[in-house]
Amino acid sequence: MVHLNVNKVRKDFPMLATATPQGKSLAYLDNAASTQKPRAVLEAIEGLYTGYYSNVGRGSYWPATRASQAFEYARERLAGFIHAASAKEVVFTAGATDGINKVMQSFLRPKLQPGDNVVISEQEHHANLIPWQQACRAVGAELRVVRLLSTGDLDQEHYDSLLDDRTALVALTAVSNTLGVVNPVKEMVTAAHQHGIRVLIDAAQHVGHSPTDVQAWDADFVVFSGHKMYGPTGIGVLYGKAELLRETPPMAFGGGAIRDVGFQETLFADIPHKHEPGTPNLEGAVGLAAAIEYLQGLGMRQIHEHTEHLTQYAVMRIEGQEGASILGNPKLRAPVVSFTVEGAHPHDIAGFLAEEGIAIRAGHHCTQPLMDQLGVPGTARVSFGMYNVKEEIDLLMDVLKEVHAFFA
Amino acid sequence: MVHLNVNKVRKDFPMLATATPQGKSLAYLDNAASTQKPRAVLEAIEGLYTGYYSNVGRGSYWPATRASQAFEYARERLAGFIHAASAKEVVFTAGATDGINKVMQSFLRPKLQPGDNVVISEQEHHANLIPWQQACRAVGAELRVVRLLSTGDLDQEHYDSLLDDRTALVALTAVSNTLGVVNPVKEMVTAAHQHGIRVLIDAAQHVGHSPTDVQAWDADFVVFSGHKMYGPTGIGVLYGKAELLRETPPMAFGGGAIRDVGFQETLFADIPHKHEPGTPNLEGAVGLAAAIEYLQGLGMRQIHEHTEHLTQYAVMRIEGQEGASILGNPKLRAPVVSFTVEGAHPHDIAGFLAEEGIAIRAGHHCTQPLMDQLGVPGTARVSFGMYNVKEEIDLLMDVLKEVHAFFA
Amino acid sequence: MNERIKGLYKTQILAHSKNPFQEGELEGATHVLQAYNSMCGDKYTLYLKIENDRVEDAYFKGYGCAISKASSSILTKKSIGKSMEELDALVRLFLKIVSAKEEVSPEDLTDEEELLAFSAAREFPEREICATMSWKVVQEELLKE
Amino acid sequence: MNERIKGLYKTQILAHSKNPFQEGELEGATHVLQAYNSMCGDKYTLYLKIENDRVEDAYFKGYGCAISKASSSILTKKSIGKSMEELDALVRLFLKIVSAKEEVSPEDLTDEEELLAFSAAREFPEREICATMSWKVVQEELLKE
Ligand SMILES: Cc1ncc(COP(=O)(O)O)c(C=O)c1O
Ligand SMILES: Cc1ncc(COP(=O)(O)O)c(C=O)c1O
Repeated sequence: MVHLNVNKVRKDFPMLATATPQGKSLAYLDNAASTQKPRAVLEAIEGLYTGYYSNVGRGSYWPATRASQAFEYARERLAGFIHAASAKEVVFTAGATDGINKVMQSFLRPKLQPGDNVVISEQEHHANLIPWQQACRAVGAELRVVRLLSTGDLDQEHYDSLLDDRTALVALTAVSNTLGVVNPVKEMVTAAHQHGIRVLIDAAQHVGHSPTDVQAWDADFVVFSGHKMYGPTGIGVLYGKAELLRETPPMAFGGGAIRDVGFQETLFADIPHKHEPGTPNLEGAVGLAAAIEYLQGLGMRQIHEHTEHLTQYAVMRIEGQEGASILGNPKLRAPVVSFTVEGAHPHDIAGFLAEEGIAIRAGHHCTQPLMDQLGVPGTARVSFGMYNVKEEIDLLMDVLKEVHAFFA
Repeated sequence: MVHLNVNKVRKDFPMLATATPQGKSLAYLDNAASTQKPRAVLEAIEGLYTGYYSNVGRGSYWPATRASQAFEYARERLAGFIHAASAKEVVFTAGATDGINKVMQSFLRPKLQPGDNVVISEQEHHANLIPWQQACRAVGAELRVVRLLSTGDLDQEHYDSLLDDRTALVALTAVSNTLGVVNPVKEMVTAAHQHGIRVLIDAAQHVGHSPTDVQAWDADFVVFSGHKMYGPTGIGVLYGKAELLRETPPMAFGGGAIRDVGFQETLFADIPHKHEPGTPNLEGAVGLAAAIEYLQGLGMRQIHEHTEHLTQYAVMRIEGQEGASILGNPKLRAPVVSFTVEGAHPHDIAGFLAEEGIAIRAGHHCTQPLMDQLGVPGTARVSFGMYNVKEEIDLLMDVLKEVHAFFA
Repeated sequence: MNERIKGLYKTQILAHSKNPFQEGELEGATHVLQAYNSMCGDKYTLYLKIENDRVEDAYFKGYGCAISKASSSILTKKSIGKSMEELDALVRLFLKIVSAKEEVSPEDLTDEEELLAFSAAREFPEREICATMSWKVVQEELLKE
Repeated sequence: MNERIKGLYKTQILAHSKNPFQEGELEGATHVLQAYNSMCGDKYTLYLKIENDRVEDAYFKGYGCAISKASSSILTKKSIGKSMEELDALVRLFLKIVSAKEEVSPEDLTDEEELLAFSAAREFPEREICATMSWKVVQEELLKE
């Protein structure tokens, strides 16, 4: 396998050449929050607005025909990228949060009964927790939460014990955005399917980092966000099995998603359009397709391998730092490492690092209940993208050492 | 008042310099569907991704602080542009359709009772019709539809007769996207308020064309889309009076919109963040703010005046064309004109025009029930933006004349 | 006036669109299909009466441009009397005639004038859907059964 | 190591954050306020006992960085014994001391060391919110009543 040429990759990302107001060059280690964009994404957006922009799916003039083509081409690109059986299974959303809320509103809510339950895990991001929590509260259903083992891995026995014939849905993250745990998605989906339970996978932290195959997972719904996979903000995908998308009522209502409208009645269009009312985010779709082409050009396996090496190195270095401790020690780790430093509050750690141009995240990472469970108010978190290099980790460690000394 | 320098404006829009695959230069007359983008919007997006991109509202490092600033600055710009009392009243959405669906789900649905009614008009775009229709059907409420006069204006007496103490909401377009009718929003809001009824205004066709003052309207909710006001796709605004946004439950659930989360309970953040869970569309917000700055630099009154002149000229010319007839003759007209040509189906008209590089829309314009009401299967529609010129209308008329001759 | 686009609207097509064959509803239809072009909103209902594996009668009704109307007219007219196998062959032939991707020239595919009238659609790929919308729904919903 | 950022974490601040005054809950508080920084999740509860227009006692409890903790500590410590008017003046003064937009130098505003310790926040505008989050909630929810 050819390795990733990181120096070449770095040149494709204009943001990596920026410097902080203090003149430090940026070491961007907050990729779990959002990733930087390659120039190809910018060029695609510029190409759209200077070359063929128009509303999608309605006009029969050029450039409307060209714009519609670009939109459906993006959908096909996405379908290929996640190995969907058909482009019809790809619904564009505003992001992972939007996708989860839509499944909650249109798929879960109409069938959720008092006494039913929804199973999630202690790892869930607020986006994959609060919608289910609020649906359960509204209906009188139960939210069941799969426990963590001390490694951070999910307790599979506990998971199995939570599934029963009143389970309306399992909603599970593929990767913990806080601990970096990679969950055994396929096995967990299989377990749920044995009870006839549908499964939504939150792949926000997965799709940009490792090859993703929704059919191999056999997941029923999968959501993710463009901005975490080197694409634009404001766009995301809800994958759903065709039969499920067909039987689910429209996720919202409006133009372009219908076949026939009277004042008192509406006949809806076929999937995916039925779930995409209104003018779609063409800019987002075109930008995301460009990001995917860029990723595929480099190779997802190559990208995965590169960030995996960085992560192993970072874990080793942080473990070696006096006063520092890593949270979680999972079997499989995504490029995400959470840690604390004795005596120093995570926000102070991040503040010191920021002064040197090193961007990391501190706080609860939108996983407050997980923090409560781990008994920490927050963590410092580094997360890697395809453009990060070992030297950035060395720089991080130099400053962490000083932070420890300063606050100890 | 200084007039708009259209030739200068045209140079700011790269799309206007493009040519169709047949080598005709583009005459873009489908601005009610979507508008082209000035270079300033592209530059703002490029500036973001090459200069200060990061996730919004979480990180305390540069560039996260800078990105968050840019997002809130965009919100303030929007608030100023529509004369909101406070930036807290501006909730970013994915577009007008998204905003309407959110108000339907979170504001209307929880309180809508069987026997209640929702009042809309015959002019409504599907986006401001189907959500209310489906909500009414689900609950057993009544959808009441304000009739048109033969001019296309709304029948105000009929409107008054529909309002009663079971009216849960009035949802009304400021401008008909099909007939170009400009509705007396302020008066209609006042009438509803006299019954204590809240009013949502669909301003999708208003905001980019005329000065908009939500406080002068005294509207309770106002929605619109960025892409129809020279801004990016995938972004829009839901304006709501602060007290209403506060009392409305969160429009969706996820990260960044909360103060405190446990597995079984959540305490939500203050407005507007409470209604904006998930990573926001920073690219969209920054691009839209740039569009607004551009519009304000030219002057909304100037823009309005320019398109008004074009519209008057177009109406005169189309009326003078044998076989052509304009639908509607409203008191006040936005830059939108629907017409038919004897013997020629609207799609054939559009096809002939497209061949000459003239982009117009044919069909039902996402107002199918209005078409049924008018007794036509569809119309041809021209709609003007600030960059259109009289010569484009002359070209249009030359081809229309030939179309008439060909199909007659 | 532009000759290229006029080529699309051959006399045949114009005539068919103004005075279509087989326009109307068909009582006793065994199959009722909906053809819909979401791009522009054109919409036809096709009525077919199929007995003993043969199209006994066919009508169409709906709303659309001259191309889509003429093509629905020809479709219903030509399908009458055909066995399902023959109809399948006809549909395949027509789709080839109008497809910009087809390499064989229309004239080498057929010499039926009413079908050849649509061959100019090859030069208007964005109108291919107008020419084929009714034919495709027959293929997808009737012939794949 | 970087001296600029060390300037922000003056000895006073570090000491306060490690051993804050007035940390804990206050039974019999007449006012309980929530200070929350949505940017980073820092969160404090402020407990004040106000009687006869005077702060009789004040405590804070919560979670946040050294700057926000030290500033909450100083806030509660300094507010004890103050009348509402005096508290108002104190809050205004503090907000000026840390504001990058204020033109008067911190030293010309006050000579209280515990307040001046925060003046370096002027050079870290992105941290101003850490220094002020508790003070602002007092201003907005208590003093504007
Ligand atoms: C009057 C009106 N309302 C609502 C919409 C829907 O806007 P969007 O498709 O951007 O959500 C449109 C435009 O399509 C419109 O013209
Ligand atoms: C695991 C996980 N799920 C969901 C989300 C929400 O994604 P977004 O904010 O793009 O909607 C995130 C990121 O914030 C995440 O890390």
